[in-house]
Amino acid sequence: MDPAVLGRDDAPRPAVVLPVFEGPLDLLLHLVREDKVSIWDIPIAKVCDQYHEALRRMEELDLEVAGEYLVYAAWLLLIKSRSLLPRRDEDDKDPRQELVERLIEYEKVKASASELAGLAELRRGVEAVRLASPEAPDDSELILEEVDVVALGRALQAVLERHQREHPPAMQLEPIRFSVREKIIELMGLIERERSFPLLSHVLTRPDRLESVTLLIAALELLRLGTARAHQRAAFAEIYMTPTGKPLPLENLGDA
Amino acid sequence: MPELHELAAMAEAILAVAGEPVTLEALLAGAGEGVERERMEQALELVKQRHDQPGSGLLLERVGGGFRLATRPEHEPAVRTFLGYRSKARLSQAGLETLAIVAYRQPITLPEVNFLRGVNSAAVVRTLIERKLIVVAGRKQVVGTPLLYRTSREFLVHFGLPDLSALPTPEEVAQVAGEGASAP
Amino acid sequence: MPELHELAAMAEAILAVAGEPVTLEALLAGAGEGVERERMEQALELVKQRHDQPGSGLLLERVGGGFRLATRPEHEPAVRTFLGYRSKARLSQAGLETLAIVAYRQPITLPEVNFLRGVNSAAVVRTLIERKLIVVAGRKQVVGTPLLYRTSREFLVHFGLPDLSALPTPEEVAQVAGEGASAP
Repeated sequence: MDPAVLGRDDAPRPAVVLPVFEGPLDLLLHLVREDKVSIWDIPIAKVCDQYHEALRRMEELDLEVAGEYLVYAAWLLLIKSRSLLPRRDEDDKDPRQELVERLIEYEKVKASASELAGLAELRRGVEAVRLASPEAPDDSELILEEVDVVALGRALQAVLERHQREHPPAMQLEPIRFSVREKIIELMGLIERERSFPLLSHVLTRPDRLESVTLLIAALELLRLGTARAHQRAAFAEIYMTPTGKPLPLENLGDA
Repeated sequence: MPELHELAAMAEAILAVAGEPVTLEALLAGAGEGVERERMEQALELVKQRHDQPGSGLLLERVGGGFRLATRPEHEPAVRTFLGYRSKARLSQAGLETLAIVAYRQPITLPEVNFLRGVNSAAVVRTLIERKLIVVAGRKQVVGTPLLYRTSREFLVHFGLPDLSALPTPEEVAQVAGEGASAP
Repeated sequence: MPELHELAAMAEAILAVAGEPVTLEALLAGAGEGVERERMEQALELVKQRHDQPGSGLLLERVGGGFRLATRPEHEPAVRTFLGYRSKARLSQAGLETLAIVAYRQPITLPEVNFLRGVNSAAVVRTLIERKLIVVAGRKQVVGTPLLYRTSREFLVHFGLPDLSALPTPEEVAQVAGEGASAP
């Protein structure tokens, strides 16, 4: 929305077209200066109207900014209500005092800001002479004095990000905790001791799934080698393993 | 012992390569032993005078705690056309106010800036950091240990100030502002 | 139509910010319309003559299809000495990275720094020790017992921190100087 154009509705509008304000303090200062309102006698209703107008003109209601205006409006109301009460004693500060101080301080800030703007204007076109020199290091060197914690923190972030790019996380391989060879020997031992070994109950009660899988492979391996037999009465029933009497060919087991 | 104009030439060569303010100490270091401060200052005065003659496109300025060789402002259109940059973005009102607060009250925290301006200035402070006009000067030892900000050397260069003491005093500023206000 | 000495000044300003050879065409473009080649060449001759006077540390040379402003060779030793002096108050990008790693991961060994940076940082670590920003903090009890490094007192003073716990977290850094800072 063009800030110079006010709404088309017929509601009465303040006579002044408000310039863009930096916030409630700025607006208040503007009213005091432009409308020649006494800094000690700020018309609360008028200011609140102006605050409302400033908020209305925001293209989108920014809650934070609205909050800032509200805080000042509330403060003005507080000052007004206090000034209506009789002061208890001489030591009581004038409730307007702090606001006046804030306005005076802010006015100084604005004056310094326009002073700086003037200085910058004089500097347009003043560019550093920088002739090439074979000895001169590249521009990436920083003036130590000007390096702050922000630069430090950013440098760390950059290093860590680069490191991560160059060292993508490796595929997670579980360490081999159980070998088939080991399980074959272990299982054959159990079969020979028990003579009729309940394979399923054993496999299904292992705490580690990888161990269960290894055990099953070991059992199949024992059947293939002919060192054990498997019996099952019905589907899903217990599988019993019994020794055939053929010795385990230890040297052919491999290391898997 | 070099002649004064030789010393001036040497100082000019150093300044031309430096590309930024050079302290008197650094110039003396470059010149080698046996050159006194006063003599170096005389040599710099000579450099300055030479560039203040018509025909020079440069000037010697005292800025950012040192001496700097820079282009004369009147050549801004030509330099800009040549470098092809868009005219450097001027600082916004919010930027100038925040910078003024930091400049005069440094080191200062964000909550203090917010208090003085009556609005949250976090985004403005971020921009000023991006533009290298302010830097973090540590932490304030109060609840929440907020970061403290100060103006940088780039700030001095940007505004053409030799050092912070060259900032116009608040009284001087008030006077200028007062004059402005009384104008019709 | 600018005076010849004005044109010379303008050409000098352009050459001074270019830092590298500039073609006659680029100079003419910078000067704007209505300046003829011959006139620009005359102006450049003026620049050359001015710098051939005693007291100038620069010279105008014709190189590779263009013109270049450069320092006079006789000042090379002074320029080199100056640059060496200045580099003592500087920190390279590698130095900043290494300092950041030591600051946030201390105590840390050189191999660990190398691993994070991806390059050997022995020389950088040495420089940081010379600048008194980091110090040796004993040896790590692993194979080879490498030296451990940590930041110094001077480090804390430089960054205005009461202790290491005051270093900003990555989140805080992003907040203070995040991307997406508002337009100035």
